[in-house]
Amino acid sequence: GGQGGNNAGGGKDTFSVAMVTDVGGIDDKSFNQSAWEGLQKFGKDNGLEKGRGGYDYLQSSSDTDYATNLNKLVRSDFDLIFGIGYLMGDAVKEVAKQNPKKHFAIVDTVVDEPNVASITFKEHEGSFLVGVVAGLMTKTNKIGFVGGMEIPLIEKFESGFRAGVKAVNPKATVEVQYAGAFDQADKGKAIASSMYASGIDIIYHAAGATGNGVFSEAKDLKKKDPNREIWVIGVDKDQAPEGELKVGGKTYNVTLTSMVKRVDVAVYDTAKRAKEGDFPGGKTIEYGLPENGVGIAPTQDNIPENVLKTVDEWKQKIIKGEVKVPTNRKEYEQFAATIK
Amino acid sequence: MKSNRLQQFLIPLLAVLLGMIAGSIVMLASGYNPIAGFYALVYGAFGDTYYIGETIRQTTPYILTGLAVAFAFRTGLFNIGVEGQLIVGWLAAVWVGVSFDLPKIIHLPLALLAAALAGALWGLIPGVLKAYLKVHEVIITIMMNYIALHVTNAIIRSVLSDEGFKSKPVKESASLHSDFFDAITHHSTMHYGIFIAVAAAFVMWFLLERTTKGFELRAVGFNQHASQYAGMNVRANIILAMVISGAFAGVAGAMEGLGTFGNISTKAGFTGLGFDGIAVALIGGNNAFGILLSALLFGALKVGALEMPSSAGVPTELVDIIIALIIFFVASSYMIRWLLSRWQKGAE
Amino acid sequence: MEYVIEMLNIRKVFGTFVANDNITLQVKKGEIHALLGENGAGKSTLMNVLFGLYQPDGGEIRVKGNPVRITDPNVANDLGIGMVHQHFMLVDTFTVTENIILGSEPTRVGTIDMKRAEREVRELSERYGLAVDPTAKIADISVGMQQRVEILKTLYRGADILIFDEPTAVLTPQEIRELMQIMRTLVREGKSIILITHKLKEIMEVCDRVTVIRRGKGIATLNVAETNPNELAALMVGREVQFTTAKKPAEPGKPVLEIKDLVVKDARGIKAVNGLNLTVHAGEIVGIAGVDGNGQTELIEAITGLIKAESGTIRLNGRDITNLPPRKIIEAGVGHIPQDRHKHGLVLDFPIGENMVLQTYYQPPYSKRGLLNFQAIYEKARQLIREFDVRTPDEYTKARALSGGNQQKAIIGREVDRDPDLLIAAQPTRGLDVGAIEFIHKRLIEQRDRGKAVLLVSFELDEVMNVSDRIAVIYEGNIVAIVDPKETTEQELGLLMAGSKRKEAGVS
Amino acid sequence: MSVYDVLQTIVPTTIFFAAPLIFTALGGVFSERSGVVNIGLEGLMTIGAFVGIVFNLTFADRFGEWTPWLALLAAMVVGAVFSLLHAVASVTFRADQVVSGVAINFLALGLSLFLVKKMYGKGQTDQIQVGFDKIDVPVLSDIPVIGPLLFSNAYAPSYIAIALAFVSWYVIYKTPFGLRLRAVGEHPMAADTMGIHVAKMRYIAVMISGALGGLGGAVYATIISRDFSHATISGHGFMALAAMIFGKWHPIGAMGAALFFGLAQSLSIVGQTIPFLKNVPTVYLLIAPYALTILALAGFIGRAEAPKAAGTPYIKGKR
Ligand SMILES: Nc1ncnc2c1ncn2[C@@H]1O[C@H](COP(=O)(O)OP(=O)(O)OP(=O)(O)O)[C@@H](O)[C@H]1O
Ligand SMILES: Nc1ncnc2c1ncn2[C@@H]1O[C@H](COP(=O)(O)OP(=O)(O)OP(=O)(O)O)[C@@H](O)[C@H]1O
Ligand SMILES: [Mg+2]
Ligand SMILES: [Mg+2]
Repeated sequence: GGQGGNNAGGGKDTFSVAMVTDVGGIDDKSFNQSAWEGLQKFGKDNGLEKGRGGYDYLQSSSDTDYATNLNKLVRSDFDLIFGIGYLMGDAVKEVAKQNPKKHFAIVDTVVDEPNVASITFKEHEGSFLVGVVAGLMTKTNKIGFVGGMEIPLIEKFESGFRAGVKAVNPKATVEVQYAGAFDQADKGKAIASSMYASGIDIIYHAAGATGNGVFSEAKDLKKKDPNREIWVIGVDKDQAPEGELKVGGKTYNVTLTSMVKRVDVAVYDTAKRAKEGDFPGGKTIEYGLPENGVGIAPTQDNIPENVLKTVDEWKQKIIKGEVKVPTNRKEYEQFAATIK
Repeated sequence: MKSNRLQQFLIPLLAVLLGMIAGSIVMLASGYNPIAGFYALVYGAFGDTYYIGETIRQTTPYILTGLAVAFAFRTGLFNIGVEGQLIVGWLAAVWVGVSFDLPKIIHLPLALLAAALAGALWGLIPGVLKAYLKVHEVIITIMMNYIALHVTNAIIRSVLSDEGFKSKPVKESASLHSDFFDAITHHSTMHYGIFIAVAAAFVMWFLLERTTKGFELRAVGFNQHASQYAGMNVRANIILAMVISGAFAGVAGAMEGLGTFGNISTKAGFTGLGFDGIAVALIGGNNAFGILLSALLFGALKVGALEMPSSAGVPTELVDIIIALIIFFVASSYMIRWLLSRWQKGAE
Repeated sequence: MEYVIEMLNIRKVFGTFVANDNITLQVKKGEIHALLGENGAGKSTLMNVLFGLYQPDGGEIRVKGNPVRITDPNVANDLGIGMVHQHFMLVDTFTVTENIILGSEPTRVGTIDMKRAEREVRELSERYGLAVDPTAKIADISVGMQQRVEILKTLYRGADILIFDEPTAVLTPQEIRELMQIMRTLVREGKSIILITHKLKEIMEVCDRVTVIRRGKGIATLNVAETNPNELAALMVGREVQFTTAKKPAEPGKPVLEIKDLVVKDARGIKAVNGLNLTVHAGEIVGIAGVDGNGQTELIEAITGLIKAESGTIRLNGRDITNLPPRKIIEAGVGHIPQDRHKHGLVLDFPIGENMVLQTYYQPPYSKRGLLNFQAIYEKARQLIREFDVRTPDEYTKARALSGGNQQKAIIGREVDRDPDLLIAAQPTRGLDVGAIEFIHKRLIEQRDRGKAVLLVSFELDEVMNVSDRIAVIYEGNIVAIVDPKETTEQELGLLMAGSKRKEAGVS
Repeated sequence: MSVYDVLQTIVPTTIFFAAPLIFTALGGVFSERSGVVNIGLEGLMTIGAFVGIVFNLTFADRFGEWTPWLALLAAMVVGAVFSLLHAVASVTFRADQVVSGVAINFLALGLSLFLVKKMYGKGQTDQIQVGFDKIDVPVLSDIPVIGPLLFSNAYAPSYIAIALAFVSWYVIYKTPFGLRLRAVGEHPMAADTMGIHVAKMRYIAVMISGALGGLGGAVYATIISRDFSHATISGHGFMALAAMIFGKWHPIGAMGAALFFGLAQSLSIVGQTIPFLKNVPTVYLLIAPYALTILALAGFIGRAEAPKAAGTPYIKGKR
């Protein structure tokens, strides 16, 4: 019914929480979806209902909608409001300043306001681990990396990944290409096609929907020649379902593994802390390997035991601080210099 | 004559109405409550001062992109490149906005001028190619859109940014931000740009309808041959038309850069403002006053749509459907005219 | 005698305007029947009804005695009616053959059998003496040739009743003679023809009977043998019409236009004007006579600055204006009534008032400090509309809505009003009725008498001979002779235009 | 990387990039040749992509290996039906054809996303499981040098696209239908006086463009993105429009232009791997395809004449 209006939020005894997605929406198979999963879990665990006074989300259809959507949630009186994605940083900052009594959280970037909790991930650490996998498993010593847009965030993936490869297999080369967009599957496919043709056998993508093209190319090649060793490393979520294919009744999967980024965990944690009165306002919480915020996906069928063991060793080294994973190209160069 | 005037207003109005009715049918057919849907839509656009502020903020760039498309149309050109011109205008405005320390009275106009010039430059290229080599402006402007997107991203990344993906905020002296609007609209992002947009509509009307140059531009737009016979410089006018159109688009970008966002971030894709501008211009009958109204309609639909999923459960895409239907009905004004004449005859 | 076509009490209404008011037209088998009337009298409308493009609002049509309903051109085709339209219905980018077979293409396994089609077209053209090249593109052939294609289109469909809507308006004298010949052949072959024309001479020459209409009403049907041009003109216009405009002898003054060794290339890079020399003095009308395509267009466009001259000089009042931009030339005092009024003369989507200042809009009083002064513009428009008798509902009406004659009057008004020292008039009376022609000729002579130079380019020998003080014959881009209209004959001019005889003397 | 290696990446990439554009641009050729400007190609591709994916997801179990082919067929049918809207508006209701085309684009995206949400409860579909296989054309792929370049590791629809360009050329230039189509687009009144039904021809042409646009979209989605979301078709229809104009409204020209776009795109990708280009900032490679197109047009293609009557509704009896 048309019950819209400001005062409908009514009596509030329960804790309510909501998020604003960026244009990807809650089923982008990426961080928006992951965040929503975390929020849903939080809702269920705390007996909340979807909607006003419980847990909810708003989807943005362009970047001009961020502030409007955040404000809508403020006006619906949610106790904690998440902005999902680095693009929303400015909007969260603005709205947080205007509503100093409200609590906000931002994912993937830092907003320096007392009522905002910033959640970032050490994607480089997770990428390092899948880099180790790739370095150990390549047959051709040629590995590919496909980035969406050339921005610092994606550079973290790239640098961590390359460092991981370098650490275990200094002879292997990593070919890096950027598609210039997160939504151009055709470009992703073309890049993958050219990479696989040049002898690359493993591609790690951090390219959103552009990555669909990478999977598509890998599966087509695999289907044509099931014996060929061809792999994709997924990103953000466990992308094993994307890699599945059947050839002559036999099931294959081109997804070697995925670098997962547990936005769900982070969202859940933050909501929980806020509910318990421990809202980390003004702080930046970095989710890395120790926090289980990033890591290698649970689907590991294609990875042999010994490789997994090596991965685990590196993981421990990183957690212990024995290895510092580079976050950008400059740091990578320094890191690479220490290997040889 | 009089009935023509009346029809000019009546037809878009009826088209909007028919679009809404058709939208209701779609909602009914897919199991939504159209009354709730439209209530949410209207509430989300005008329900209180905050929403009104947001609607006006969204209307602002639509006015300018609509003017850009319309100006080109009126001078016989089809500018699909408004999107790209807007992006470079945005970039230029922000660039000036962050790089100088000047008194507001100089800084803000300078930033706006930079945006207009950047958009104009982006229009100049297809204009020159059309004028001298007769290359179709549609292809060139499509290509220029992509170039604008990638080049702007690269510049943001390498020149303008501190964080790699976005610029610093523009200086206060170049900002369109309005404390006054902020206060009366409960922190909406509405900014002073709306005055600039409305002024631009006036400028376009005045330029085309009242000035000597406008006479020339329109004449060349309608009939290049006759214009040439009458001693007009056809090439110069084609180029000028694209340049002015691009300048409007560039200023639209400044609205985003100096007003709504106050900075510029790398873009994963087009803003859509430029493409929507085509529809705004056409619904507005390519006329300055009509564009003010159609931009408001667009702004309201877009902002109001955000309320539909949460309070009526209707997907925002429904608004795209309604917009499309309205455009169809406006386009098919012959049908409406025919219906009107039928109806009038029946009444007689 | 049996009628092949009977249009009885045909009525056609557009909105509230009655274009055809109970007109009756009866055409006998094997005759050439003329349909005569002023511009806008309703001739084309009547024929479009017969051809099925319009549905009549009243009346009856009988073909060979049978009542018929002609709902669209297909029906007309099936009844053996073919029409050659006033504005050619040809696809420019197609070949002659493609245009002719369009809609009834011979095929072989789904493919157009172009060989067979070309053969058929060639046979047809030979049979009726309509020489065309079946493989030529329409855009590349002359207007006269295009008209033959139009005729072939109807014959290809087996038409035996042919409608010609103003076929001679766009033809050169030579082509007109050929067309007359073709029509005679067609009638001999048993076809019947309805001919619309404003040229009374043509009616007298080839037609058997003539029906005159005026303002949508049928006035009379006469046997041509029993009438004369004066009577026809009076019937049609409703008053006496002078065919030769009275004028006093010219008093030429100083040279206004001086062209020396002018060379101009056409679009294809061929020298269309090739070392041409010509002088036009103040107070005289020089007529350029010539067959279409001998460099007339290029000559005019070079004088007006629309295309570049390769070499040579053009002087206006002693000042070199060669290759100046068009605006400078206009400002120097050149007026131009272009040949194609729709394409070059008017911005059809502008109000007629704004068309009146198409060259002068930027000058005071129409423009002040960059702003238009609409009051002054429409003031001027009202004045010109009054002076030049432009029939239009008002000065805000779009030029597109005016009839051809009135559009032409508007252009002439505009050009004459600027008072140019040199007025170039290209085909100024094409397609106009005798009344309008009389009006325009008077205006040209008036200009001359006011001491202006007039350069008239026309394919109508009558017009050139009546109006000009001197006639320059153009052939292959050169002035091959200058003759005095009082001392020459159409035959002599025709020969000169064909390039057969060169008069060395008198080329000034 | 040897030249041959470079070619081996460039050529197949070029062809697969081009295929959806070729289909769609051919559709544009039909429509505009009949005098109906079709800026709605983007929307027609969107509808095609949507139908292609949804059909595939729904019927993959029933039709097995045939699914993608049937999905293409379904996309063509729905595309043709959808384009009827454009035909009705711009032919019967004399709408401004550009306006109507813009409406098509809005409607296609809105409607298909709306339906996706209705049907799947989320903003994008799942991935399809049955796509087109990469094939080696028998015999031809064994030809030395060009065999591996042109006839290996390719998709059947790509060849169909190229073949269809020639078929379209034949239809438009060699058959009575084509002659009439072009006549209607150049001079509808002339065609009318020759007894050709202008409106009927235009309806047919627009529907062909709908079918081919739908096909282009479906091919894109099936081969490349394998799912449908708001981002699936993003600007490809406009590129097809550009290809049509670039190709001067000629089927072979449009195909050539589409291949040129594909080539430019794949050059920009391969460029990133060629050693001496490696240090060139990525942005130059990203804009290269578009800049190359502009240069090509300005340099040696130059003016293109649209069909004369394109964009104007035909009103009987009006001059
Ligand atoms: N489609 C139309 N709609 C409205 N009025 C029309 C239409 N066609 C013709 N008329 C009117 O009918 C009148 C007769 O037009 P028509 O074309 O038959 O004249 P005409 O005798 O052929 O003139 P001309 O000698 O110049 O060719 C015109 O003056 C015009 O007012
Ligand atoms: N579709 C139309 N709607 C309204 N009026 C029309 C239309 N078509 C023609 N007319 C009318 O027809 C008249 C023009 O007819 P007319 O036959 O006199 O012109 P014309 O002399 O044949 O022109 P042309 O120079 O093209 O030969 C104008 O008065 C115009 O108002
Ligand atoms: Mg007529
Ligand atoms: Mg006429």
